[in-house]
Amino acid sequence: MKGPSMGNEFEPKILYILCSWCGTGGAETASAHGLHYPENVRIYRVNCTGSLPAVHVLRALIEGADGVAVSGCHPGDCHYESGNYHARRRIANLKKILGTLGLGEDRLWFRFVAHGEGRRFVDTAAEFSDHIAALGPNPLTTRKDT
Amino acid sequence: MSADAFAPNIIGFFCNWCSYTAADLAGVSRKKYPPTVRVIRVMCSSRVDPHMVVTAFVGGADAVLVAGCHPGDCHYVTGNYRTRRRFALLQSMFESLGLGTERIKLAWIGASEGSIVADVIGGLTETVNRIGPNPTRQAMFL
Amino acid sequence: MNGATVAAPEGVREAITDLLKRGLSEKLWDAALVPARVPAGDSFAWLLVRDGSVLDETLPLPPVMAVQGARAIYRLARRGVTGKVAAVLRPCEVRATIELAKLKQVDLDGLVLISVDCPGALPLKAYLDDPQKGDADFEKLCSGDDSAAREVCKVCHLFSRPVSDLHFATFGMDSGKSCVVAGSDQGRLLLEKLGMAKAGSLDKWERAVAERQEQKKQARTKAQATLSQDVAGADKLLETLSHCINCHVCRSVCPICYCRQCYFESQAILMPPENILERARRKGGMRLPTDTLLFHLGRMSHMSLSCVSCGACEDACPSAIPVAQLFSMVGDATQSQFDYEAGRSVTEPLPTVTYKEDELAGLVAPYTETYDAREASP
Amino acid sequence: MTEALKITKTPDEAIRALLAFLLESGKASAVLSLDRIGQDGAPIYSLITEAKGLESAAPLLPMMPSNAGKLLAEMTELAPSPEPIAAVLKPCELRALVELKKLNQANLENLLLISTTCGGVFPLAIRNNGGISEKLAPYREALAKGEVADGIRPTCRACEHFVPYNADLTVALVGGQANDGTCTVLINSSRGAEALEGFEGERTQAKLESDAIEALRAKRAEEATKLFTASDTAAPGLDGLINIFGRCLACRGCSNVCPICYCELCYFDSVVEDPTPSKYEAQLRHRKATRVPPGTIAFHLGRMTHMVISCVGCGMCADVCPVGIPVATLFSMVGKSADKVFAYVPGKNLDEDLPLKKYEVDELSHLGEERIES
Repeated sequence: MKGPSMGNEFEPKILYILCSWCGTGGAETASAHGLHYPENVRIYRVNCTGSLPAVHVLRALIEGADGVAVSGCHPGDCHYESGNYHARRRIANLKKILGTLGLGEDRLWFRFVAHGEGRRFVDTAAEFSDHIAALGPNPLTTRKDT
Repeated sequence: MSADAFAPNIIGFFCNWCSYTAADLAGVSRKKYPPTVRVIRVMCSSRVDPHMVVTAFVGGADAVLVAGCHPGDCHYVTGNYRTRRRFALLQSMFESLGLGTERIKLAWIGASEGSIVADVIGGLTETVNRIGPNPTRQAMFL
Repeated sequence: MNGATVAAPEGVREAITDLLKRGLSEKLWDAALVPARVPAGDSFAWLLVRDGSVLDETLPLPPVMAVQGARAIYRLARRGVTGKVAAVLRPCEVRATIELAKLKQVDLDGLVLISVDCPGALPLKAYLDDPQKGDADFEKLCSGDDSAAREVCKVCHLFSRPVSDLHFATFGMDSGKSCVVAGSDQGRLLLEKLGMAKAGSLDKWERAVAERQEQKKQARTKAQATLSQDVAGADKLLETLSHCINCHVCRSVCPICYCRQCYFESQAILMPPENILERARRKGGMRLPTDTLLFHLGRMSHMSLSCVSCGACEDACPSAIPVAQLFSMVGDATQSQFDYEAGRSVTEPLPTVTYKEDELAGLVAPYTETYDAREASP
Repeated sequence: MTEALKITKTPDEAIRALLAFLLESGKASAVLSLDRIGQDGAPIYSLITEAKGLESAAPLLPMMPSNAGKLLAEMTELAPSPEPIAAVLKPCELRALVELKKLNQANLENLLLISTTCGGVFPLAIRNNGGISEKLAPYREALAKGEVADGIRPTCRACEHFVPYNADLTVALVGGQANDGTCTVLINSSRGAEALEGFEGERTQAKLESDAIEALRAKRAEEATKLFTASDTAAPGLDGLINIFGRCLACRGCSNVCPICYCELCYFDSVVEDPTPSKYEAQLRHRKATRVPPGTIAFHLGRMTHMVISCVGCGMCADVCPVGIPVATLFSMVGKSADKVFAYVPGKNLDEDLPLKKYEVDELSHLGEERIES
């Protein structure tokens, strides 16, 4: 399989944060259908995107991730009713902080993926990986003075 | 007593086994001593962290008394030796800070020494009467 | 708009003190929380005053903001107060108090919030160095020359009329006069009880405030654009934070950072040596203490939605980092996306506790149905 | 006389070369050293894992952005370091580390401790207005002559423990050898000897004590007397304390940077000490007014009872204080006299228990026995 790194020395490190109901379900569906996602994408499962602490995203972006994507249930589908709405606000907040400080709000993505959407999950992983590859390395990950 | 007459307010930390028992005894044997002390019973004098003495002092107590068993008699064998070291630290601190050491006192009072309770409280009350109220009692910027 | 005109021949501070005294003697409140010069004369501290005679030694609207008023109220009224307490605050202190109330850290019952038009405050360190000069500088500040003011004060557009119970209007008023404006039912009731409910025109004040607000807003936009050029981007941001020594004083003086124990001082970020060595090895080295940038960004993610741009953090920073300007810029950005303004209203919910089902459409990365990595790559 | 290594490089270069040698030879997996970061060259401690990372390092810079003893303790608090780490610390930082070890807050295994005879450090404030570079030449000159350098922290001026205890290697900075382009490193332990094996330099015997050190010790003692008897902080009494701490913001900066204050949550910030309405009522019973937040003096004196016995006088607290309270002067003054009571020197002897952890049956017999005749 061609990865985003083909013909390009830079292979981004991607953290893909998935909620344990829909996002992870999407990944499971993908695997049941034999779909592949890029190997540079690492999955991090949380119970609900609403329970994802902002600090975890920040730490990933400082310590090594070139990009962080977050996927939870579609609006209205949250297992905990409103976790994804809160997550959306929290991610919006984080993106705003990163953007205001010029740390690249594009390095953080938020997209809903449902349990059955294996194709969408795989596409998102690949698309985000390509997107980050085009952005280039995250300068924070190599800085000693963070 | 007129409203502005000064009544010393002493906080006493008494260990359960010796000093508190002695205070009981003093009462039972009708020893007379001034009603200036508020007793806080602690299981051992070494339960008294130095900052408790500081808190009482800064909170406006005219004197703070720590009373425990005589050296060698501690119910927990070594507690009062530790109290002694802590108190030495407190004394040294109060001295260095110019707060004087008259308002803090350590006393060994055995379970049978009801009369010493009266002596110690009487003596401390006299000291406080002599040096006057603790200025922390009214200070606003603490 | 109307308000009660009070004579303030010696300045608004005296008018406030008089009001506090009247309130105490007429049992409208049982105590007052008001700044007073400390015995050494070099700074100010909050006093909870029970005895009216002490009020002569207090100074509402001091030249510096030593302890942020909301922080004082947090320590006073977290579990409520006995009776009623009237607190004299700067507008940013009122706004922070409102945020703390929404964060359930201050019980507003029993508090009477009194505010005053704020000309700004001086940098704390400059004042400590020379209180006399500081007092003179503050006089200048009051007469409109804000060159000596703190950077965040220079661009503060929320200097007047917070959601307090009573507000002393001074800007644009004839000298020797001030106006007390009620901002709540409690305030209106108090003015009635004080026999101060009679009407006086506030047109001049409103015009002056609107004009100043416009100026400050422009200055704010400009200052933030300049700041952004100086600090945005990994290089510049880390350069800005390079002198940070992780003392966390910025957080401990912040009125919004109410946590008894900060996440960034907890077990959660305490790592075993293997972890630290591994992280250092990955980058060839690591500054210590660890997680300096994470602390600042993380703190932003925790409190910037409630940041009132009071500048307490910058005043306290031992390394002269423009923390307040940084946080205020980020706070403006994060708050505006939710159309929120910290401290604007007690009833408006915090952005983090509410949501709309249909919002932030632009945030969610649009799904390109046809996207396929294998096809996209050459 | 002690085993020593004489290196024909300036101390700064020699130590950087040594650290590089340790990293390259694998004798150390990482090095803790002062670093200059950013364009501004901010002095900040770094854990460096690659020899090329040492280019910006300034291991001997007379600055203390954090107490390195605290840094090492935070790093090894959960477990000893699995790999060897070399650290360059000032003597008081090393003493802090030893105190923290005694308080079970640090693990010293696998640490190679390199220290220096210390001329003191400059206050953090100097980096905010200008720089350190122009101060370095006069500083080194004073050091060579055994004089008290200008502009260093007040507690450094009064520090008599500038010859390190418990160091594996000691770099001689005070005295004539400091400015002649050579560097003498004294070897105090077998770990130190192993570390130096294979490193360029001439093996000799050297004596650390010199006239310059004697002279400095005498001058520092003089300065200590001066500092601790200065009218504004010596025996201040209650009024004096209120004057000193009146401007305190209760920011806890002093305890946050204090190496000895290791508690994750300070007692004075704990729920026990929360001010409640009834506590305010108690305060106001005898007072016309009371301060908010309450407990300024109680916090400082309370903190003193908790840590002053281990105070190493590093001066971090005063440096970080946003309102310029001479916390360090006061605390090291009190600490010094408290330590005298127990004949204790914080951080000097690893095997000696903390004074409040032990006791003698026959001591302090004057306490508890005296009676006031009534």
